[in-house]
Order: sequence, then C-alpha cells, then structure tokens
Amino acid sequence: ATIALMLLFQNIKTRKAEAKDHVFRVVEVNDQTADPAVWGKNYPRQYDSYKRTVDVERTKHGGSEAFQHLDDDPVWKRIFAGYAFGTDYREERGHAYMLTDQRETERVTNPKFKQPGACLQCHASMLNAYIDQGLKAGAPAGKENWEAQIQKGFEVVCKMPYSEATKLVEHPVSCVDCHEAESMNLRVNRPAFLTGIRALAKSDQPTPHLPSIERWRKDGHKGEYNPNTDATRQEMRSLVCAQCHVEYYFKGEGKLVTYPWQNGLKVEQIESYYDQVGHKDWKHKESGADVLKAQHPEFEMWSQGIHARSGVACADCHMPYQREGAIKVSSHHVRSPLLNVAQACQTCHRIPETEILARVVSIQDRNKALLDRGEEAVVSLIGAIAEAMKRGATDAELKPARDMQRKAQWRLDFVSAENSMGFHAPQEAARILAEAIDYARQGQLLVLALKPAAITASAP
Amino acid sequence: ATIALMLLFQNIKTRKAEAKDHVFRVVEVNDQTADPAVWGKNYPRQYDSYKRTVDVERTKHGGSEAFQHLDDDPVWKRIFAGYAFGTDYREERGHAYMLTDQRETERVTNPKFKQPGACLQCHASMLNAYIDQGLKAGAPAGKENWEAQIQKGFEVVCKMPYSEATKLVEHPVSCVDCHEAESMNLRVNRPAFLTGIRALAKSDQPTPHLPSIERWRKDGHKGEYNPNTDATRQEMRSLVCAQCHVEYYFKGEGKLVTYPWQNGLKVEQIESYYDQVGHKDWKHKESGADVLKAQHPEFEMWSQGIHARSGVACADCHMPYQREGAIKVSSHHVRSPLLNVAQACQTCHRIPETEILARVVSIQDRNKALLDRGEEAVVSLIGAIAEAMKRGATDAELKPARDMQRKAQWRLDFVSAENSMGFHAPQEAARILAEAIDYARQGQLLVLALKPAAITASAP
Amino acid sequence: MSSGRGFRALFPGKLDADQTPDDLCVVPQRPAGSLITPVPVPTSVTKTRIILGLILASTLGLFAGVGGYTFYYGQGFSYLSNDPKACVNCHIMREQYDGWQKSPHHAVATCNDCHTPHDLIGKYLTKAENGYNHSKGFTLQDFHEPIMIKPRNATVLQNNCVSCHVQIVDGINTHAGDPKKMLDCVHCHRDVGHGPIH
Ligand code: HEC
Ligand code: HEC
Ligand code: HEC
Ligand code: HEC
Ligand code: HEC
Ligand code: HEC
Ligand code: HEC
Ligand code: HEC
Ligand code: HEC
Ligand code: HEC
Ligand code: HEC
Ligand code: HEC
Ligand code: HEC
Ligand code: HEC
Ligand SMILES: [Ca+2]
Ligand SMILES: [Ca+2]
Repeated sequence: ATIALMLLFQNIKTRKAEAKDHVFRVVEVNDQTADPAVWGKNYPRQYDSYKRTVDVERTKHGGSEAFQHLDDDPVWKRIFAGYAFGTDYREERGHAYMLTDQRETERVTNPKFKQPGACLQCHASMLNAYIDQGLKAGAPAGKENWEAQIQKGFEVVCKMPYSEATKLVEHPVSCVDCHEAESMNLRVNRPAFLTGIRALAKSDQPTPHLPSIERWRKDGHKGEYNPNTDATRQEMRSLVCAQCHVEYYFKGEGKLVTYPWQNGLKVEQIESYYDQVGHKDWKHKESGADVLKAQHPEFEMWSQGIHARSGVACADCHMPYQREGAIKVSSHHVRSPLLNVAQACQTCHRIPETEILARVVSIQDRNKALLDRGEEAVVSLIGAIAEAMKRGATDAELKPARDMQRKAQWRLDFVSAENSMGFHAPQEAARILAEAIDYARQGQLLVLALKPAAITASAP
Repeated sequence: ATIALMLLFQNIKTRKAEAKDHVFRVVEVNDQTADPAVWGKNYPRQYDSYKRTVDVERTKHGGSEAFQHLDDDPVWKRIFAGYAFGTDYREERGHAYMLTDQRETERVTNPKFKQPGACLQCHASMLNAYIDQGLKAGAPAGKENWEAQIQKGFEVVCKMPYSEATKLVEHPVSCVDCHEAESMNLRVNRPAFLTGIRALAKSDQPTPHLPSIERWRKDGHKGEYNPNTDATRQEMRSLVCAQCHVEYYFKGEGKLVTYPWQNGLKVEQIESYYDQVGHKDWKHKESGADVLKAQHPEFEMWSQGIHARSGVACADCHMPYQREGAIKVSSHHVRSPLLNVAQACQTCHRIPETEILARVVSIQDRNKALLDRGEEAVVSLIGAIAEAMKRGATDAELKPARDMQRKAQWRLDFVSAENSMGFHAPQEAARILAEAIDYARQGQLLVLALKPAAITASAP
Repeated sequence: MSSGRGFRALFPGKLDADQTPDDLCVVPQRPAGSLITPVPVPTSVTKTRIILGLILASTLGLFAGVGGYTFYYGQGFSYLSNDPKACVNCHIMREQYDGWQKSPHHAVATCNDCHTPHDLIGKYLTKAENGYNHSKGFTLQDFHEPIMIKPRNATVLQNNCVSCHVQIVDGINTHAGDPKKMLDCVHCHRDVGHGPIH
C-alpha cells in the first residue's frame, strides 16, 4: 500500500511538470489547416526557423546553392544520356524551394518528359489535397477512414498530368505533413511510405535501427505495422523524413509512387526488387543498356550507418535543438549540419568544431575520390559498349556487358544521389562504390573479350 | 550468521586497504633484468595476466588459434606463389608464442629462405641483446649513449644469420621492452621504429592522431623527434605497440629492419616510398610481376581510423584496465578485445555487449566480402598474365599489366595482412580494397587488349 | 564524448539480452480505475511520518545488504546524507565522483539531485533499494563493470533533469518514463553528470 501511494505521488509530480508544457494557442489549428503561417501564430519560434530554409549557403560537398551538377561534373551528362536527368540536375536546397524548384526544372517544363502528378507527393503539402481528392473519388468520410481517403486521393493524383495536379497545392512541405495538429505529435502520412515501410516490416531483414519493426515482428505480425502507433518518438524523428528522402519509382500505368523495400533497404536488395519486377528507368542512349536511376536514398544509407544503429535520428542533426530565449525548440531550419556544428554535433561530440569539420571532410573526401574512380570506370564501360556497337556487335553479344552497366551504374548513382557524400554510412558507401567499380570493369572485360568477333563481324 | 557478517566486514576492510594501491618492491629490478618472472615479483598482477597470453580462443575473424591461412583460403597460396609466405602463413596468437612461432615457421626452418637476425627485432626481448652486441661492437658505454648502443647492436644482429642471432635471446617481448624499470613509464626503443617515426615527423603529412609530432613540427623541428620525451602518455600507449605492429622491409645488404614512412602512413604513400627506392619483395612465380608483401600494418591502419583520431590507443582496447580487488591494473593479457568487451569497449560505449559485437561483426563482414571480391580480381589478373605469357607475350608488353598487379596486390594484402579485418579503420580499408579491385581489373583489361597481338606473336 | 547514448533511445533503459523494450516500462503506469483520481498530497505531518518510516526502511535496506556492524563500519549512515562524499566512500564510485567534480553541474547538483527522486518519499525508497544493490554488489563484487545504470534509475534521472530544467524544455514534451514517447535527455547530454567518458 505504501508503495502504491508512493507511485501515485511520483506520478502526480511527473504530470505536474508536463502540465507546464504550455503553449499559447492564439489561433485554432487543425488537420485541415494547410497554411504554415497560421500554425506559425501558435508556434512562432518553429515557424521563424522554418521560413529560414530559403537561406543559401554552400559547404564543401553540400549546402543549399542550387548549382547545376551536370556542369560541375559533366560525366553525369553522359551517364544520364537519354534521360530527363541528363538535361537538368541541380544541387538540392532548402524546403522552402521544393515546390518552385519542381515546377521550374527542365525535367518538368520540357514537355517531352510528361511528368505525372506523382511527383508531388514529396514536393508539396499534399495531405489535404489527397484527402480532398480521395473524398471526391468516393472514399468513405470520417476521421477513422483517414488513411483510406489519403490512399484514394494519392491514386487519383499520381496519374494526373503534373501541370494539372500542381494546381491542387500551394505550399511546400508544411506543419501538417509532419505533425498532428491536436497534440503536435509527429505523424507520417505519405502513402508510398506507409506501403513501403510495411513491406519492409513483412520482410525478414534485420532492422536494428528501427526497433519498433522488430518488436512488431516479435509480437506476431499483427495486422499492418503502423509507424504512427508502433514507432517510438525517437524513430519518428527519422521516419517523418523517410516519407520523402528515399529511393522511389513510379509503378505501372497508375504512376503510383513506390518505395522498393520489399527485400530490404540495401543497395543490392533494392536492385533485386527491380530485377524481380522487371523495372528499368530508361534505355541508355549511348550504350543501349536498360538502366536504373537512384534518387536521394538518404534514409536507406543512414539505415546502414553507425548513427542510425546508435539511435541518432535525422532530426538530431538536421533539426537540432536551439535556444530561443529561455526555452529550446527544434530548429525547423532544416539544412546541412555543417552550417551548425555547435548544435548539431557538439552536444554529443565534445570536441572542437574544427576537428568535427575535419573528420567529416576526411570521410567525404575519401568518398569523393572513390566516386571519381567509379565514374571513370562506368564511363569507360559506356564508351566500350558504344564502340562495340559501332563495330557491329549484336544485342545478344552485348547483353552481359549491358547487365554489368546496369549493376555498376545503379551502385555508382546510389552513392552519388545520396546527399551526404558518404557521411551517413562511410564504410557502406565505400563498399557500394567498390562493387560499382568491379562491375564496370568486368563489363569492359566482357566487351573486350568480344573484340575479335566484333571486328570480324564489322569487317566488310 | 555472525560469521557471515564478520566475513563481510573483513571483505570491506580488504577493499579499503587495496584501494591504497601500494606497490611493494620485493626485488630489485633494473633495465638489465630480462626475465619477466623477476619483474613479476614486484608486479604480480600484471605478470599473471602477461602469462595468460598463452590462452587460445577464436573469434569470428580473429582470435588466437594459429590455424593455417593458406588452407583456410587457398587463393593466398597462389597470390604468394614463389615467396616464403606461400609455404606457411598462420593466424597470429598471443605474445607468449612470438619467439617459438618464429623459430618454428617453415619460413624460417626451410633453409632455402635464409632468414636474417633482423627478424628478431619484433619477436623477442631484444633490448639487452642489442645493448650487449652494441657495446661489444664498440659503441660508447654509459647510460647517456643508450640509443647509440642499441642502434649499433641492432646493426650487428640484423645481418647475422637467424639461426645464430636467435641464440642471443630467450624471452618473448618482456617488461623491459615497453617499460623503463625505474619509473615503470612506457618507453620505446626499437631502432627501426625510432628511425621510422622520425622520418614521418620530418614529412609534412598531417598526424592528427599523434599531436606530439605536430607539436614538434610547430616548435621548429628541433633536433630529432623523440617519442620518449615528446609524446604524451596516451600516445605512448599506442607507440609501444607501433614498435612491432607495422609494415616493414629489410633494407639493403645490412638487412636493416626499416619502416617505410617517409612519405606518410597511407597505403599509397608507403607504396610511393617503395617505388622510389625500387624495392620489391619478390618476383611473382606465376606472373613474373615484381610484387610487394604487406605485413601487419595495424599501426598504419589504426592511424587512419576514427578511434586514433579520438585519441583511443591500442592499449585502451587490447590492454584495458581491469579491476583487481580495489585497484585497476592494465590487463597484460594482450588479445582480441572481442573476448573482453566489457572492459575493452563498454567503458566508452555503454551499450549491451551483444550490440557491440553485432556492430563489429557487421563492419568485419562487410570488409570480408570486399576482400573476397578483391582476391578474385587479383587472382584473375595473375591468371590472365600467366596465360598471356604462355601465348608468348613479351615482358615489355606485359609490363603495364604487371605494374597493375603490383599495385592491386599490395593493396589487397595490406588489408588482408592487417589483423583487425577492417575494424581499425573501416572506410579506409574499404577504400583500399576498391582501389585493389580497380587496379586488378585494369590489369586484366591491359592483358586482354594485348590478346590479338599475343596471339599473333605466338602463332607459328 | 560519450557515445552510445542514442542506444537508449532505441531501447529505453539498459537492456538485457532477452528483455524487450516493453519490459523496461519501469515507471509506474497510471493504475486503472478509481485510482486515477489524484490523491491529495500528504500534509506535512503525514509527510514527516512517512519520511521517518522511510529512513527506517532505507536503513533496513542497507542493513539487509550488509548487516549492522558492517553497515556502521562501511559508513552506511552517510549513505543517507546528501553529501557526494558519502558516495565516494565506495571507491567504486570514484570515477563518477572525480568526473562530477569537473562537470558543469558540480556547483549546482549533487549526486542525489540527479540520482534520487526529489520528493522525499521516492528519495528514501530509491535509496533503500539502491543501498541494498550497491552494498550487495560491493560486498560480493559481482556487479557488471563498467557499471551501467539500470532502467529504473535512468527514469529517476530523467525526471530530475526535467524537474530542474522544466523551463528550458517547456516547449518540448518530455514524457519521462514512457519508453515510447520519452525524449531521453541523456541521448544528447550524456556528459552532464560526470563529464565525457572517453
Ligand atoms: C549524425 C548526423 C546525421 C544524421 C543522423 C543524418 N544526417 Fe543527413 N547529413 C549529415 C551531414 C554531416 C551531412 C553532410 C552535409 C554537407 O556536406 O554539408 C548530411 C547531408 C544530408 C543531406 C544533404 C544536405 C546538403 O547540405 O545538401 C540531406 C538531404 C540529408 N543529410 C538528409 C538526412 C536524412 C533524411 C536523415 C535521416 C534518414 C539524415 N540526413 C540523418 C548528418 C546527419
Ligand atoms: C514532403 C517531402 C519531404 C519531407 C517530409 C522532408 N523533406 Fe527534406 N527535402 C525535400 C525536398 C523535395 C528537398 C529539396 C528541395 C529543393 O531542392 O528544392 C529537400 C531538401 C532537404 C535538405 C537539403 C537542404 C539543403 O540546404 O540542401 C535537407 C538537409 C533535408 N531536406 C532534410 C530533411 C529532414 C531532416 C527531414 C525530416 C525532419 C525532411 N527533410 C523531410 C522533401 C522532404
Ligand atoms: C519520394 C519522394 C520524391 C518524389 C516522388 C520526387 N521527388 Fe524530387 N526530390 C525529393 C527529395 C528528397 C529531393 C532533395 C534531394 C535531392 O535533390 O537529391 C528532391 C529534389 C528535387 C529537385 C531539386 C534537385 C534536382 O534534382 O534538380 C527537383 C527539381 C525535383 N526533385 C523534381 C522532381 C520531379 C520532376 C519529380 C517527379 C518525376 C520528383 N521530384 C519526384 C523527393 C522526391
Ligand atoms: C519536415 C518535418 C516537419 C515539418 C514540416 C514541421 N515540423 Fe515541427 N517538428 C518536426 C520534428 C522532427 C520535431 C521534433 C519532434 C520531437 O522531438 O518529437 C518537431 C517539433 C515541433 C514542435 C515541438 C517543439 C519543438 O520545437 O521540438 C513544434 C511546436 C513544431 N514542431 C511546430 C511546427 C510548425 C509550426 C511547423 C510549420 C511551420 C512545423 N513544425 C513543421 C518536424 C517538422
Ligand atoms: C577501439 C578499439 C581498438 C583499438 C584502439 C585498436 N584495436 Fe586492435 N583490434 C580491435 C578489434 C575489435 C579487433 C578485432 C578482433 C577480432 O576480430 O577478434 C582488433 C584486432 C587486432 C589484432 C588481431 C587480434 C586477433 O584477435 O587476431 C591486432 C594484432 C591488433 N588489433 C593490434 C592493434 C594495435 C597495434 C593497435 C594500435 C596501433 C590497435 N590494435 C588498436 C580493437 C582495437
Ligand atoms: C616486440 C614486438 C611486439 C610488441 C612491442 C608488441 N607486439 Fe603484439 N605481437 C607481436 C608478435 C610477434 C605477435 C604474434 C605472436 C605469434 O603469433 O606468435 C603479436 C601478437 C599480438 C596480438 C594477437 C594476439 C592474438 O590472440 O591473436 C595482439 C592483439 C597484439 N599483439 C597487440 C599488441 C599491443 C596492443 C601491443 C602494445 C601494447 C603489442 N602488441 C606490442 C609483437 C609485438
Ligand atoms: C616489424 C616487426 C616484425 C618483424 C621485423 C618480423 N615480424 Fe613476424 N610478426 C610481427 C607481428 C606484429 C606479428 C603478429 C601479426 C601478424 O601475424 O600479422 C608477427 C607474426 C609472425 C608469425 C606468426 C604468424 C605467421 O605469419 O605465420 C611468424 C611465424 C613470424 N611473424 C615470423 C617472422 C619472420 C620469419 C620474420 C623475419 C623474416 C619476422 N617475423 C619479422 C612483427 C614482426
Ligand atoms: C607490449 C608492451 C608491454 C609489455 C611487454 C609489458 N607491459 Fe606493462 N604496461 C604496458 C602498457 C601499455 C601499460 C599502461 C601504461 C600507462 O597507462 O601509462 C602498462 C602498465 C604497467 C604497469 C602500471 C600499472 C598498470 O597496470 O597500468 C605495471 C606495473 C606494468 N605494466 C608491469 C609490467 C610487467 C611486470 C611486465 C612484464 C611481465 C610488463 N608490464 C610488460 C605495456 C607493456
Ligand atoms: C577510450 C574510448 C573508447 C574505447 C575503449 C572504444 N571506443 Fe569505440 N569509439 C570511441 C570514440 C571516441 C569513437 C568516435 C565517435 C565518437 O566520437 O563517439 C568511437 C567509435 C566507434 C565506432 C563507430 C566508428 C566506426 O569505426 O564504425 C564503433 C563501431 C566502435 N567505436 C566500436 C568499439 C569497440 C568494438 C570497442 C572495443 C573493442 C571500442 N569501440 C572501444 C571511443 C572508444
Ligand atoms: C545524439 C547524439 C549524436 C549526434 C547529434 C551526432 N553524433 Fe556522431 N556519433 C554518435 C554516436 C553514438 C556514434 C557511434 C560511436 C559511439 O558509440 O560513440 C557517433 C559516431 C560518429 C563518428 C564516427 C563514425 C563514422 O561514421 O565515422 C563521426 C565521424 C561522427 N559521429 C560525426 C558526427 C557529426 C559530424 C555530427 C553532426 C553532424 C554528429 N556526429 C552528430 C552520436 C551522435
Ligand atoms: C557500498 C558502496 C557504494 C556506495 C556507498 C555507493 N555506491 Fe553506487 N554503486 C555501488 C555498486 C557496487 C554499484 C553497482 C551495482 C550494480 O550494478 O548492480 C553501484 C551503482 C550505482 C549506480 C548505477 C547502478 C544502477 O543500479 O542503476 C548509481 C547511479 C550509483 N551507484 C549512485 C550512487 C550514489 C548517488 C551514491 C551516494 C548516495 C552511491 N552510489 C553510493 C556501490 C556504492
Ligand atoms: C538540481 C538541479 C539540476 C538537476 C537535477 C540537473 N540539472 Fe542541469 N543544470 C542545473 C543548473 C542550475 C545548471 C546551470 C549551470 C551553469 O550555468 O553553470 C545546469 C546546466 C545544465 C546544462 C548546461 C551545461 C552543460 O553541461 O552543457 C545542461 C545541458 C544540463 N544542465 C542538462 C541536464 C541534464 C540532462 C540533467 C539530468 C541528467 C540535469 N541537467 C540535471 C541544474 C540541474
Ligand atoms: C536530440 C538532442 C537533445 C535532447 C534529446 C535533449 N537536448 Fe538539451 N540541448 C540539445 C542541444 C543541441 C542544446 C543546445 C542548444 C543551443 O545551444 O542553442 C541543448 C541545450 C540544453 C540546455 C541548455 C544548455 C545551455 O548551454 O544553457 C539544457 C539545460 C538542456 N538542453 C536540458 C535538456 C533536458 C532536461 C533534456 C531532456 C528532457 C534534453 N536537454 C534533451 C540537444 C538535446
Ligand atoms: C547532473 C546530473 C548528475 C550528477 C550531479 C551525478 N550524476 Fe551520475 N549519472 C548522470 C548521468 C547522466 C548518468 C548516465 C546515465 C546513463 O548512462 O543513462 C549517470 C550515471 C551514473 C552511474 C552509472 C555509471 C555510469 O557512469 O554511467 C553512477 C555509478 C553514477 N552516475 C554515480 C554518481 C555519483 C557517485 C555522483 C556524485 C559524485 C553522480 N553520479 C552525480 C547524471 C549525474
Ligand atoms: Ca543541398
Ligand atoms: Ca590472432
């Protein structure tokens, strides 16, 4: 009895502390409120930093200056030959720009690329657009059908032409895309993410960095894994980002955004998924290989790193706490942590800022050197195949070499498209590049082995 | 019950007494005392653990069971073809075995290899043998000429035949090789190490993990860099190991053990040194390439890792403090830290032991997969060159491919011969293997490009 | 720095190999039913009585661990004080003591400010339990080294951080003790108590 009393006593105390957790709700905000400025009235500190994602500042290998990658490193023009990315591919910048950057990229403006509404899932505050469209398309009403509404709307919007779909939205990612209005708890809602993470949960790939998935499996795979109820808060601090910072493709005629995680998150597991479903992103213009494009697999790469394994979330580094007067808040100025080492790294790593920067740069420089090496190998292979084609080598003869190009280029692009220049998982990124180099060189060997035959074939 | 209580009381008393940490010097020990058992009378705890280096226990990728690597992974027989290592190459084990293992390896017992006394620098308690020989050979007497005596003796012993030199010693590495008897301070004395580290200090390579070198440079390169006076105690906790756990070669006719650090500690910097001095370890029997052998570059690899940069020394992991009653002593049972995770790792990483092991194994498995990939590439190149030789390719034609073999094999062996299976510097090891693969495959391409010519040449 | 702290965010509390994170929900969950209604905070009279009872309880806790004379010799009574020197009576606490002296909190928080509940009841109850554990550990020398804080004590700690720093973390829901929602201060501030462990 004494014990029970004491426990209650303890409990009251805790709740008293939490009760202080007050915020002045000056306006009514709910899940239908799309405009961040309205939310900003209740949470002015977060809103102020959110707005600062317009800032432009460069770091050695990252930052927010939208320079043209294709000019910076022209080999990529050749690697992307025949694909939209070969025309316009820039360094990404702050969240504030996501919608305009998408609307203005040549990958969208050039009518030959015919982009679908699917593109918007990650470039706008889509939640309410999806719900509206879902309801219109006949999804059942009511809060309890929230997911069904979103899913339905998602299906409608994905296959719309981009020019039409983009009219449905006006804000870049906004408060409602990450927060539940009532509690301000984090919440995920992107359909492609929910489907993807559930497929991952159903696989038997270990996920030491996502303990809630392992727990769900241990508890007997009941129903669907649901991050919003199953995941810890610390996991949610990464999962909200994993809604968008991931590899994807558009599946089938419906153009459904799909995350290829069924076999796991590693580069070769994603590849095996694409091989299984017979997906290619395009036929390489110079070599004729059926190749894949990798896009921003930050979540996947982070998953293989030591920080993820140590429970360090995206938000820990990219949205660190920051003092605002007497209280601290999450910086919503999402950006390179290297622009903010004191908050982003130094609470955990008590070493001088210059030393932290030196460590990161040493990791990134090593990665960059391997990337350069990999680019050279892949480009050599492309050249070799093109050359053999000129000499009259047949598709059947070139198949093995082209398969090697697909493998090599996929790996190379995976590390290149990942935006931390290897930092999120240094050893894993190096491993991937080693494989890229190996496959590219093996492809060249296959071509070279053909040489005499090809010469014979092309001889008059 | 009373008795039990009294025993407990007694127990607390003992602990309080122990905490006072007295050392009773029961015997006189000085720098001439070679026998560790004598030192052991004064320091029984350290001696007890020192003796336990006879223990045999295996870990997934390491441990102390002296199995034959050449049987375990026969490709190495082919990679070492024509060299002593191709006959006998075992997993290394505890310090207790260093002298007998050397005396008994076929690399020594087989008379065709004619090993010199140089081998002993790292396999025995050499200090007093060097001093004796040095004095005999006319080095000036007196404590102040300590280094000159050692250096002289070293020169004498290095060029002796092994069979003769080995008679000068009877103990494996012993107290006096790491400690100054009077103060028990750590002390380095191996001539090859002193020469090597001074050459490194004179280079302009950054050494963030060895701040005393950077300090010495900043202070204007006065005299020679002297670890015994310049280095911090924490640095000494690695430098005593760096006396032996390093890459080396025997220089010139004098067979002087030499550490190739003049251009830096990285794999390509060591290679550039060997290229400059025109060193090769042997001519590969199958391919005819002039190749290098890498040996246990633990210090060099550690130097590129994050632990070194964070000031974590060899002794922190391999000789962790261990409670003996109320006091803590350095475990002189030098061994794999994975056999002792609580003391070796958990002092710094407060996470469950299973998780620590899982992290290490995940790093090592990645490294192993790349090693396998690299072995395949190097062996393919060796096969390709041999094949071309059979077809009559000339040495001039094969030179570029053989150069590639030298580069590739050097890198592959560097990671393989390093004994942590990538753990000491995971990203660096992966980078090195990526390069190994690239060079090996490029070598194959060079051979294949020759093919028609070679065929022509060998056609009757 | 510190390290590995994040791990507790994955598994709140230190995890034994076969424990699941749910096993670590060590802080009292609100009991079901009528007990949810807040009980009045004890008046000062009852409080004193409870305290006296608790001192007795904690003494007994220690006593059970080491017995009377040993308790005396081992300066068991000092264990009940707030003086950090009481902790360092045990040489095993030396590392933390030395670290604490150099830590930013040296001037503002003692061991007990962080490691025992701030309410008197919880304080002595915790002392009783820990007193038993520490004495047993010390006497039998059978504890895990390095010492790793147990989930229950980690929750006490978190509560204490929040109670001193309630103002600065006002904008954040801290959820002390809820393994799913807790924002673990030590995930980022591992070194506040005794300085960095590397
Ligand atoms: C331990 C810290 C840490 C964690 C955790 C982390 N990142 Fe990063 N991230 C970095 C660093 C450092 C960079 C490199 C920045 C640079 O080069 O300027 C980076 C780069 C990036 C970039 C490119 C930024 C730029 O400047 O162009 C993106 C996007 C990114 N991370 C997203 C994520 C996502 C999503 C997650 C979680 C899945 C994540 N990060 C987890 C530290 C972290
Ligand atoms: C709704 C999709 C979406 C979500 C959710 C999202 N991001 Fe982004 N993020 C983007 C897009 C799109 C860009 C690129 C914007 C551009 O270049 O115009 C971007 C850019 C970034 C950048 C680059 C900034 C720079 O300066 O280069 C970082 C870092 C980043 N996001 C981190 C995060 C983190 C951390 C989270 C979670 C807390 C997150 N993102 C959540 C879509 C998203
Ligand atoms: C799965 C989420 C997702 C989808 C779907 C998506 N994006 Fe993005 N997009 C991102 C993220 C995250 C970034 C920032 C990271 C980067 O640039 O690598 C980004 C960056 C960009 C950028 C700025 C950098 C650049 O590449 O020039 C443009 C433009 C862009 N996307 C256009 C598009 C278009 C067009 C589509 C549809 C074909 C699309 N996005 C679909 C998530 C997505
Ligand atoms: C890209 C995702 C994302 C967007 C968009 C976003 N937030 Fe957050 N927000 C977070 C994360 C992550 C946290 C940390 C939550 C935690 O620790 O549990 C957070 C925390 C908060 C908190 C809790 C206190 C704090 O500072 O940690 C408030 C309040 C908040 N955000 C308000 C806003 C407002 C207002 C907006 C729109 C202007 C917004 N957020 C947009 C991701 C986002
Ligand atoms: C941060 C901890 C750490 C540091 C610092 C460290 N090592 Fe290691 N070392 C390891 C681990 C872990 C292994 C792998 C053991 C295994 O696979 O069983 C290892 C393996 C070894 C091995 C092979 C052991 C065996 O079991 O076969 C040797 C020899 C070695 N290290 C020497 C050194 C030297 C010399 C230094 C300093 C220059 C050093 N280590 C620094 C952790 C460390
Ligand atoms: C005098 C030379 C010398 C010095 C000094 C030396 N070692 Fe060694 N070490 C060796 C040799 C030789 C072996 C292999 C013995 C054998 O296999 O018979 C070895 C083996 C080892 C092993 C492998 C043990 C196993 O179980 O496989 C480790 C770990 C190791 N040393 C670490 C260290 C550390 C740490 C230091 C410094 C504190 C150090 N060594 C100092 C020469 C030395
Ligand atoms: C620069 C110091 C150094 C020199 C010189 C040296 N060794 Fe070693 N040796 C070591 C270390 C350190 C190890 C343990 C690490 C390993 O096996 O990779 C070792 C391990 C060995 C082993 C046990 C493992 C194996 O390779 O089978 C043998 C046998 C051996 N050495 C023989 C020799 C011979 C013969 C020579 C002379 C040709 C020699 N050593 C010269 C440092 C040295
Ligand atoms: C391979 C190198 C090596 C050898 C051989 C060696 N020691 Fe040590 N010893 C160390 C290192 C490293 C330390 C830690 C020194 C420090 O922290 O400053 C140490 C510390 C000590 C200490 C100080 C107290 C402690 O435990 O940290 C004593 C005493 C000691 N050794 C005795 C011996 C005796 C006796 C022998 C021979 C039986 C011996 N050592 C052989 C490397 C060695
Ligand atoms: C004296 C302190 C210390 C000891 C002992 C120590 N570590 Fe570390 N460890 C660090 C530091 C410091 C880092 C760098 C990251 C940081 O600043 O936290 C680190 C990083 C790591 C990392 C991530 C970096 C990487 O290479 O992937 C792993 C894994 C790791 N340690 C494992 C171990 C293991 C296993 C042992 C025991 C064999 C060990 N550590 C012993 C201090 C230590
Ligand atoms: C919430 C805590 C936390 C934050 C924030 C954090 N780290 Fe770490 N960091 C860790 C942990 C934990 C490890 C793993 C090693 C260990 O256990 O100490 C680690 C390891 C590292 C390593 C060694 C592993 C590797 O990949 O090479 C580097 C370098 C590093 N961190 C840099 C950074 C940088 C740069 C930032 C800021 C952008 C940062 N960290 C932010 C906790 C953190
Ligand atoms: C009788 C000797 C002794 C005294 C006095 C002592 N400790 Fe301890 N303490 C120990 C031992 C032994 C352990 C390890 C117990 C275990 O791991 O089971 C320990 C563990 C701890 C732990 C972490 C263990 C856990 O169970 O969470 C904390 C926190 C701690 N002590 C704080 C203190 C404080 C605060 C004081 C003073 C009020 C103190 N100790 C006084 C011996 C002592
Ligand atoms: C008894 C009250 C008290 C407790 C309990 C307490 N703190 Fe503090 N803390 C303070 C005070 C007062 C300061 C201001 C000290 C100063 O400014 O020198 C402070 C300073 C800090 C600082 C800033 C200095 C630094 O180390 O960077 C941090 C962070 C902090 N506390 C975190 C924590 C955490 C985390 C805990 C729980 C593990 C905790 N505190 C427990 C009173 C307390
Ligand atoms: C995800 C990382 C993280 C977590 C979790 C965290 N903090 Fe912090 N905390 C920070 C960062 C980063 C700062 C520095 C803010 C600044 O300087 O602008 C900080 C600052 C502080 C300060 C002020 C320090 C100063 O210099 O004045 C205190 C006090 C503090 N935190 C206490 C806490 C408490 C209590 C908790 C648990 C409820 C906690 N923190 C949880 C990252 C974190
Ligand atoms: C400002 C808060 C604070 C103060 C004051 C403080 N500690 Fe701690 N203590 C901590 C934190 C934080 C941890 C780490 C908890 C964890 O690992 O989750 C800890 C952990 C411990 C542990 C477990 C072992 C370890 O190092 O993780 C012991 C034992 C301990 N403390 C004893 C003491 C003693 C004795 C004192 C007084 C000399 C003291 N503490 C003062 C915050 C504090
Ligand atoms: Ca950017
Ligand atoms: Ca071994």
